[in-house]
Parts: sequence; structure tokens; C-alpha cells
Amino acid sequence: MPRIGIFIDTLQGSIPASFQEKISDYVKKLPEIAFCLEEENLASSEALSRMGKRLEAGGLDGIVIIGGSPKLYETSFQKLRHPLPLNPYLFAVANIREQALWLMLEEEAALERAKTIISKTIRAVSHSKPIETQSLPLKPDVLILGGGITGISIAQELAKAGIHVFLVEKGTHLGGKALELHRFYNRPLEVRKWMDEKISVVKNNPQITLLTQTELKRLEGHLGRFQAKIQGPDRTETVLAVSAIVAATGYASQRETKGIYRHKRVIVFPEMEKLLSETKGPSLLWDGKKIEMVTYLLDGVNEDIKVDSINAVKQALILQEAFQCQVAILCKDVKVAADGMERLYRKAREKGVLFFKYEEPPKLSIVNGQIQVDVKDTAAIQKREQWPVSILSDFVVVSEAFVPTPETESLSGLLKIHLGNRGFLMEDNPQLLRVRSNRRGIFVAGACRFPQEVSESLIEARAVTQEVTALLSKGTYTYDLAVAEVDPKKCAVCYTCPRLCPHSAITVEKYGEKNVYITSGTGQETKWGAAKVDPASCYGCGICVAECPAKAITLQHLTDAQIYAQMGMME
Amino acid sequence: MQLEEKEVLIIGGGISGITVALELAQSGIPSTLIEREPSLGGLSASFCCKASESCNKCFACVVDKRISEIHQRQDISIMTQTEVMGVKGNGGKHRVSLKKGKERIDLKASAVVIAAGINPFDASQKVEYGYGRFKNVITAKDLDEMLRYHGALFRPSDGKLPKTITFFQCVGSRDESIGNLYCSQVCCAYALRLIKAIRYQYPEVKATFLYMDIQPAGASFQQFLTSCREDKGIRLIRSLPSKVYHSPLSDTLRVRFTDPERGEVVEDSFDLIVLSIGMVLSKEAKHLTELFGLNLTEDGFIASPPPQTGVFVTGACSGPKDIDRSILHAKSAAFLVQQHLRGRS
Amino acid sequence: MIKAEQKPIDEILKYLNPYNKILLSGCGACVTVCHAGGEKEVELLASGLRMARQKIGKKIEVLEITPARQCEPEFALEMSETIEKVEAVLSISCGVGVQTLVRHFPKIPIFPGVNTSFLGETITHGVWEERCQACGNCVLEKTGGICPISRCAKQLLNGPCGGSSKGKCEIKKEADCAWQLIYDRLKALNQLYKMEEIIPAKRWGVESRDSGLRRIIREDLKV
Amino acid sequence: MSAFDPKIVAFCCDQSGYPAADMAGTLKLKLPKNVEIVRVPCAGRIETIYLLKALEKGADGVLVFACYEENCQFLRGNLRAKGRLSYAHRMLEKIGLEKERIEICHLATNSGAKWVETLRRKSEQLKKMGPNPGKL
Repeated sequence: MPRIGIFIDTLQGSIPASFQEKISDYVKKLPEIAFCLEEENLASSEALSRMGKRLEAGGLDGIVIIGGSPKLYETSFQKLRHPLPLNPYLFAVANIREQALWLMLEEEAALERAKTIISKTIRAVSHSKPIETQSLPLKPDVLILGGGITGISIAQELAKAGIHVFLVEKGTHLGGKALELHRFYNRPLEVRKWMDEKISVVKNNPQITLLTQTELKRLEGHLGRFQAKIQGPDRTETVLAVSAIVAATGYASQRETKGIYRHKRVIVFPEMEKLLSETKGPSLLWDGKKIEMVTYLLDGVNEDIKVDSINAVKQALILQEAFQCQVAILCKDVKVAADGMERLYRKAREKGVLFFKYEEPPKLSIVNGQIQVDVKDTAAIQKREQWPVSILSDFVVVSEAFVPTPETESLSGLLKIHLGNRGFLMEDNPQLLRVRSNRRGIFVAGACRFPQEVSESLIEARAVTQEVTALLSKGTYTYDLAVAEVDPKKCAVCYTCPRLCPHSAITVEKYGEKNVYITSGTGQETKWGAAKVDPASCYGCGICVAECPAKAITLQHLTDAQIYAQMGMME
Repeated sequence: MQLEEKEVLIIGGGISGITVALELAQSGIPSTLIEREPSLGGLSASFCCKASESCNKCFACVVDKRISEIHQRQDISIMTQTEVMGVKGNGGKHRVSLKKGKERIDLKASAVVIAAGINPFDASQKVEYGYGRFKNVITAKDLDEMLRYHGALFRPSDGKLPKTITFFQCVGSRDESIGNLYCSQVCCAYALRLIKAIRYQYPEVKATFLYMDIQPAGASFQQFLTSCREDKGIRLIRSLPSKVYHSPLSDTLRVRFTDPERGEVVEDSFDLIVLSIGMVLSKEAKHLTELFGLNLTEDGFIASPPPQTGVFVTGACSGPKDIDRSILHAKSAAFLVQQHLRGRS
Repeated sequence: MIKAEQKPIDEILKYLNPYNKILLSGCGACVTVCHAGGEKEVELLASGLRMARQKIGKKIEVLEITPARQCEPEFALEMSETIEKVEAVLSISCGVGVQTLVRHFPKIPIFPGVNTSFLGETITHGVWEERCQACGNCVLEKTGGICPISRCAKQLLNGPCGGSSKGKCEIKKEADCAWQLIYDRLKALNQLYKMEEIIPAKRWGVESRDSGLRRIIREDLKV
Repeated sequence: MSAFDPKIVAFCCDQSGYPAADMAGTLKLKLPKNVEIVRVPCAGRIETIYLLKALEKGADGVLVFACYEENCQFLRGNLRAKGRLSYAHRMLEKIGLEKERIEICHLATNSGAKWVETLRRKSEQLKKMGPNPGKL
């Protein structure tokens, strides 16, 4: 018979005294009970120290707290390891406030319900076992994949925080897509200059090992012990030992090349950006002729990405103000959901930039060497038959499609992180808070997650830096062994769990104990392995446990017996 | 990288303040979080789940999770019903005097994070929409609370399910007449998500969405928007309404707006009108800018001071943000605070 | 390895009708890997059987066991004590496992609980595909490693047939034409000349499946 | 004999169902009497056998409260649970039990009202259906 100690928490009176008395009477009659004490506010430090004193006497197999939601207590006992002389996993909470008292119409029913909850909890806790804590040393070494604006910023900030960074870029130079920009929409800087400064800081920082023309080839290990094999320019391979990894590989753009899109007067944003940065004179020239009319055609391919809209308004203002061009912007919606954009948009309208909102895609045709754009403007207050408008333009600037880089898919395989619906890394699961990946110790930042404006990428870069420094700052990662564990003797090596583990925490490792075959003549062991869960990477969700066909996996803190006890049916 | 224990004061217990506190705690920096209201969570704690058949990425559940997480931590001291009364000192040596009920508390802080949040725009300022006069004209915040606490949609006037419901976008945003020359960046997404959630729960309810421009939000927005466009029960009309009339006999609301298809002003009746209100800086946050000597941006939000002042501004009070971006910004603010403290030690 | 699929429980219930105490035996090898007859499946089926019989007011007692491999006589014999206690055995190992029990327990009815489907490969979690029909005379060397016996609906040895269209089979529209795969692979390996080689017809009745019980005897191994 | 009060085993994911239950309590919403709450870290922890065992050992209905799709803290736990439910449904159909006895409900942390509403509805539905004939 296990001996269970009981604490009744009245939660500052939210469990009425009369109710609490009935509960005490019931509890005291139970055979397993070693003692039953009452507290007004168990989460207070005084109550905890009283509890500590009471527990020092020892001789207990578990503690049941009768009170409110377990969420009120659990972390104070488990994660923070309040110095109580009993393992935190031997505590269980009978939530009679939220789930009995408050959910029941009559007190009688509430009392019955509370009793059931208490007896179930007592049975569950008698199946609990102590769970130990482990820690994993973390060296301050981080691998950043991608030398674009996001990667550079993260490297710079991490280096400031005293973390050594391997910055790996597959191209020959740093900078990435940001170099296609000439000016920002929201700050009076030249992108090139600003980037050059950042790049030179990165190049000259002894904390940053810069590896260009280098790619990730293979990744082994888990949080704190990643072994990344990289291949350099002369096909040399090196293995980097890092604690964490940041993927910031950016996006690619794809330009439409069919039909009229091949026409030299149909250009894309980077080309216009270049033209604007290279032209000094009072007017924009093309083949010796002045450019007078420029049309922007947006939302054809990137309807939900703000960047094009922002760049179009930004360029339109330069074209109108510095080069006296007439600009028309054709879009489905004007995207102004960025700081300062609404004012910029209004300014553009005041300066005479024309905005047309279409539903049907505008038609492009060549008329006398110029491009004619036919659009039906749905925004104007006029009848449907008056919608069509034709614009004869010297230039039509169209969006490029923003797509994942060609390596994204293989990268997701190497890093064992998820691809989103559109093929970018991770995309958005609200629970991952944007920058985390599904694997502990791997982060995703910038446009490889989703194409965005530079200032957004910079914020994201800083957020990643925060996550990485928070992870590495203590020098160790401490975790409870409240994780899944495989019994290698029962494992059928069916690869179900490594395939299904959402956090890629399971690998099939070689075990000496099982199925050792010695290849004849060589004396070399070729071992048939068993699945192994990396405890530091496991989140304890239990998916593998439920899926294992051989019942070889146990969730240490929530075994079958504990679940059946909660169901009120013991075997 | 050992930091000396230094007090960080976080003003505002909304999702931004909570995130800063949690992030700092993760890095081993204890902080004090103060909140004016009796409970944490701020504006976003009253939001409902906006999922339809699957999650629509509104992040409201994340707020609830963070709130319960912060209550479990013992390295963050939380003071509710607490206000800032005065500030002395600068450059990261702030003495802040706080008021909790009748109690006065003085706090030394090496860094102060202002995450005072925003107020939803006061919809009664748009007199023509009749908020406050007509019972069945409600704000999106009212709708959020209705769905969160009652789990049901009903007309305030009679408690019945509205058969037709319309959303007015840009109430208090992008509006020269009230001087708000900014997009609140969240209303399109939340209104469409609310519509989707309502249409899922009550397929018989028909929804209309009156807007200027649809503003995207997040990686899955395209897919989401397409599903809205394909839904026969949702009308997306690019037009902002000019006026709302009440017909007492049928208890419906007539709305006058320009029909872009017909190119003329039309009238339509609805059972319930929801105003998608934008964000404005709260009076209390403005008061803080005076206490700390901070500037406002052109749009009337708090401008970030240089980091050496030891004062950091994050969350929607520094410019409109949804929950997702507030969390992201709060994380980056936490990093700046950390850097500031490291620089001083 | 061997891939199997659980029989519909109503079919099993029919032949278990006369019995009130049975042993449900799984197998820790192939059928565990393909989620048809491992320890977990044993539990599930047992629970389903008990409920079904309870419903019709005819309780059944189900003992559960999952040996590491049912197709080895030693594992089978280990079960003898348990088997003696029951009226019948339901085995959800492959057909081999069922018959191993049959050989060793002549007096107890032994029923299969799964359909042994084929020798196949895991494509992804939950998807398995046939790769081998154990014809006894492997031709993979000639076909670029892709088996026309198991993967061509017509088992053509010198394909493809006229029904191959856009790389798909005419009999199973969703399946790839095996001979298209063979062609593509040989081309990639630069071994297209192998296509010109005629593979002689299989003598099914002499050395293969239709020649009666097949048996492998290794004189050197025999004890 | 008193009126039939169906027993429901409610598996609650710690990321959504369980906090929703707490919220329902805080809002003082009223729950049918006979509900056993089982707290699991993720709906993905719920094995198929638990669903069947619950019915076998005396429950009249089983509800699984999981997170909405694309909102699982563990990315795919809710989808795994859905798959396991479909296995259980197939089995129930074949043995002649109503598959409605096992149901999944997707919700979020803040769906207290929905949590109670779902349980009430299930309880009413089970009352009409009558006791589970498969329980031992």
C-alpha cells in the first residue's frame, strides 16, 4: 500500500470552508493517506516552506494536492525545482475547484465529482516514479546558414554577445537579395553603403568565421552536439561542432518569361531599382529617349506579400519627383500594412501617382513600340461599362514570383525541419512563435520562412538572436527526463517513431546489446540498431509512444497505468 | 556572460510585456512586470479563437498560454493594479515610483521597457455609424468578447442569431477626417477570421465585408483569403459605407454605401454591424511618454528612444501590431535590453 | 518484408463464434513493422472482440501474447502452456506463423486474423507496395533491379505491353508501368542494351510457384 | 432506477482541452455529471486502445479534445489522433457499435464555452442512443 500525503489548498477561500471540510472527512478515511494538511495558499513561499518541513520526515510515495488547476502548481514544483525533499514528479494535483466545484450545478454533485477526482489522482500518483534532471553542456558555437541581410545581422549580434559564429554562404559574396535594393522605403539610407558597412563588420570580427562558397552537406546529432559537415570551394569537407543552427537562406525570385514578358520594356523591380540608382540626370533615359510613363503591375504573382507594393510606391515617388515621370500602379489591393506606408501612399497620390485596382488581370500589348496596359478599374465610382482604361507606357514593371530557393527542400531534409504548404521552411504554426523550428536548437529566420521587408527581417534577426542567446547563455541546457524512452529489446526497428517524431528527436542508433552480427573475417561489428530518443530534444508529447506497434516506448511521466488511472479504470 | 542581477521594469502586462519578461527570464534576467488592470493579458486576452475547420493563425490562444506560463514563473514579479506615478534619473538608472492601490513603491531599474499597448479606437467618434446609439452596431472587440465568453453569436437587442452581418473596415484607420493617417495592420485579418469562424459555426449566417484594401498577414494568408473569396456566403465589397440608419419596425440596420459594380449609392439591410476598429495610443501610454520624456511618431505612437537611455518601447504602442508581430518585436526588445545590461556590466 | 493487412473484425467474429476462450497471438517481426499484428494490434483486436461478444451477450475471454517471431518452432513451443488453456487460437502473424502453430498444435483450431498480402517495401508511414512475388528465379539483374513479376500487372518479362500510357499501367491506372520504370532506369544506367536481351518465359510449373510445395534443403546445414 | 446518465471519458490535450476545461470552470459553466477528464500532454499521446478500453470498461462515449489543425504545439499530434479515431470508428462499425460514441473535437485554450457545449451535446446524444452495449 503506497503512502500518500495530502495537502488541501483552499486557494484563499475560493473553495468554501464547508466544502473543504467534507473533502477532508472523505480524504482522512482513505487507506493510503499518511497525513492531510490544509493550506490557504499553497503556492506562497511560506506554505511551500511549511510543506518542505513536513516532507522532510520522509516515508512518502507521493503527494496529492487538492485544490485548483494543476497549471497553478506544476511549474513551481517541477520546472523551478523548488527545493522540496521529494521528487517533483511524485506530486499530483486533484483539480476540484475548476473541474468539480465550479463545473457542477449542485454542491452534492460537486462533492461526488471531487471525491472521484481525488481517488483517481491518488491512484495515478501511486504509479508515479521519480524523474531525474540532467544537463547538457552547450558551447557558444552557432552555425548560420545564409549570408543575406538576416544571416549577417544575426552573426553580428551573436558575436556581440560573445558567441562564436560560423557564417556559411553558398555564393561568393555576402548580402543576398538586399543588394538588389537601392533605397529603403522608410529610412534615408543607401542600401549598398549600409550593407557594405555591415559586411565589413562581419568580415573583420574575430568571433565570426566566414565561409563563402560553402554548403551544408550533412547534419548529425542534436541540440548542443550538432555535427555539421560542410563542403568548401575546393570540395574540401569539414565537420563543424555547433550547439545551435540558424537557417536564414532567403528566397529566390522567378520572372515570367513567356510572351510579352520577354519584351525589353517589361522589367522587374531590381532592374528598375538599378536604373534609378545609376541615373543621375534630371530625366530617365532609355535608348536616348526620355521615359515619361511607367506602369507597375502588382499582385499578379505575390498577392499576399507586401514588399512589391511598398517598393512600387517608393519607386513611383522617386520617378515622379526626381525624373518627372507619370506613374500608374495597378494592383488588387494597395498594401499599406507597414509602418509609415499609409502616409507614403497618400503622398504618392498627392504627387499624382495613379492607382488602379483590378479584379481581372490587366492585358499587356505592344503598340508602336510601347506597352499598352488595359485594365478594368473597379475602385472608381463609376458604372461597370466605364471601367476599362488603357495606359500607354514606356516601361511596365512587373513582380517576380517569390519562391523558395532551389535548395530549400533538400535543406529541410538535412536539418530535419518542416516545409510549409508553399515550400518555405516552417512557415507558420502559431505555437512555434515564428522563429523556432520543430527541432530544439534549430531556428529559422528571414525570408526562407516567408519573403518580407528588410526592416521586418531585421526584427526577426534580433528575435532569433534573443532565442539563441537565451538558450546558450547559461552554458548548459537543463532538462527533466520526463521524455519518451525506447526499450531497445522490444524495438522492432520499424522506423515508425523517427518518421513520426515531430521534433526529429529520434534516430536509430546502434546498440551493443541487441542483434550484433559480426561480419565474418573482418571482426567488424555491423549492428542492427534500435530507436533512441534524444532526451534533450524530446518535448514529451507522446506521439511516438502511441504509434509504436511493438509498445516499446514509454513516456516516463505519463505511463499507460497513469492514464488508465485517470480514466478511472485500473487494470 | 554572467550578468549582475539588475531590475528590469516592464510597464504593461499585455502580450508584449509578458513576452519580454519571459524572454528575459529565459536569459536569466529577473524582471518586474506591472499592469494597470487586475489581470494580465491586456487587450489580446479578450480575443476569441477564430478557427474555422482548421486554425486561422490569429494567435489568440498563444496569449492565453503565455499568461499561464508567466504565472508559473517565480523569477518574474508581477504587480497588477499598479501604475507609474513618477520617474527620476535617466540613462539606465531610473527610479520609478509606483502606486498599487494606496501603496507607494519605489523601484530602481537599470532598464525600463514600455509595452503599454494601445486602445481600440473609440467607435462612437464615427457618429455616422451609430455606435453607442444603435444596439446592433458593435465593435469587433465586442464581438470577440461575445464569442470568447458566451461561445455564441447573438444580436444585443434581442439575443437572436443575426442572419446577416456586415463588417465595416478601417474604422479609425486610414481616415483623414479623424486624423489617423495609418493602417492599423490587423483589422482585415481579424475581421475575415471572425467571418470565417462565424460562418463555420453558423453556416446560415451571411456575411458582408466592406473594405478599402485587403491587407495580408502571414504566410498562410493567401490560402485563407482564397477560401474567403470562394465562400458563397461571404460578400467582399470594395466600398466604405457612408451612413447607418436604424429601422425600428424590423429592428434591422440599413447601410448606405457605393456599390462598385453599379457605380452608384445603394442601401442594404443587416441584422448586425461590426465595426473593425483600429488602434490608437492610450491616454495612459501618452502619460508615460511625458513621464519618460519620449517623443511620439507622426502617427501618434511612441517613438523608440536611443538604447543608451535605457528605455525601450515595444508592442503595439510603438506602432500597430498583431499578436504575432508583437511577440516578435518583444523578443527583439528583450535582446536589446540584454545588450544594454551587458554593456553596463 | 512480409506485408499484411488486418482482416475485418466481423469476418473474424464469424469463425470465432463457437469459442468462449481464445488466445490472440501476434508476432514481433514483419507484421509488427507493417502495423498489422504487433503487440499493439493484439490489444486492439482483443478489445474489439470482447466488446462485440459482450454486445450479443456471449462473453469471450481473450488471452494475449506476442512472441518475437511466430514462424520459429521454438517460439511456437514456448506458447504451448498458454495454448493448452484455450479453445482456439487467433493468430495475427502472417500465414507462415499460423501454420507453424498448426504444425505444433494439432488438436487446437488455429485461425488467421490478417490477410498476408505480399512481400513489399514501405513507401511512407502507412503506405506499402509489393516488390517481390518469391517466384524463385530472380530476374532483377536483367531488368535494372525492377521486378516485372510483382510490378507489371501482366507479369511480362519482355515488356511493355501496348497498354502502357504516359508511364502508367492500363490495368491499375494509378500504378507506374513497370516496364517504363525499367526502361528509364536502364537508360539512366546506360544499360539499354539489356532491353534487347530476351528473357525466356518462366517455367512456373517446373521450378516455380505452380510446381507444388517448394522447399529449400541445405545439406551442409542440416543437423 | 434513475434515468440513464451516460458516462463520458474526455481526453483533454494539455495545450487546448485542459485549459479550456479550466476556463469553463472559471466561467462557472455547467457540465454533465458523469464526465471523466483525462489529461494528456498532446492528443497524439492518446492511443487507439485507450478509446476502445474506455468503452470496454464502462464508458458510454469518448470525447477527444484536441487542438485545431495547424495549431498543434507538437505539429501533428492532433492529426495522429484523428487518424486513430478513424481506426476506432472502423472497428466500432464492424462490431455493430455506433461510431458516434467516439468523437474528436478541435478547440483552443480559450474555448471554454465550446468545451462544455460539446460535452453537453454528447451527453444528450448518448442519452438518446442508450447505454453502450459493448461494456463489460
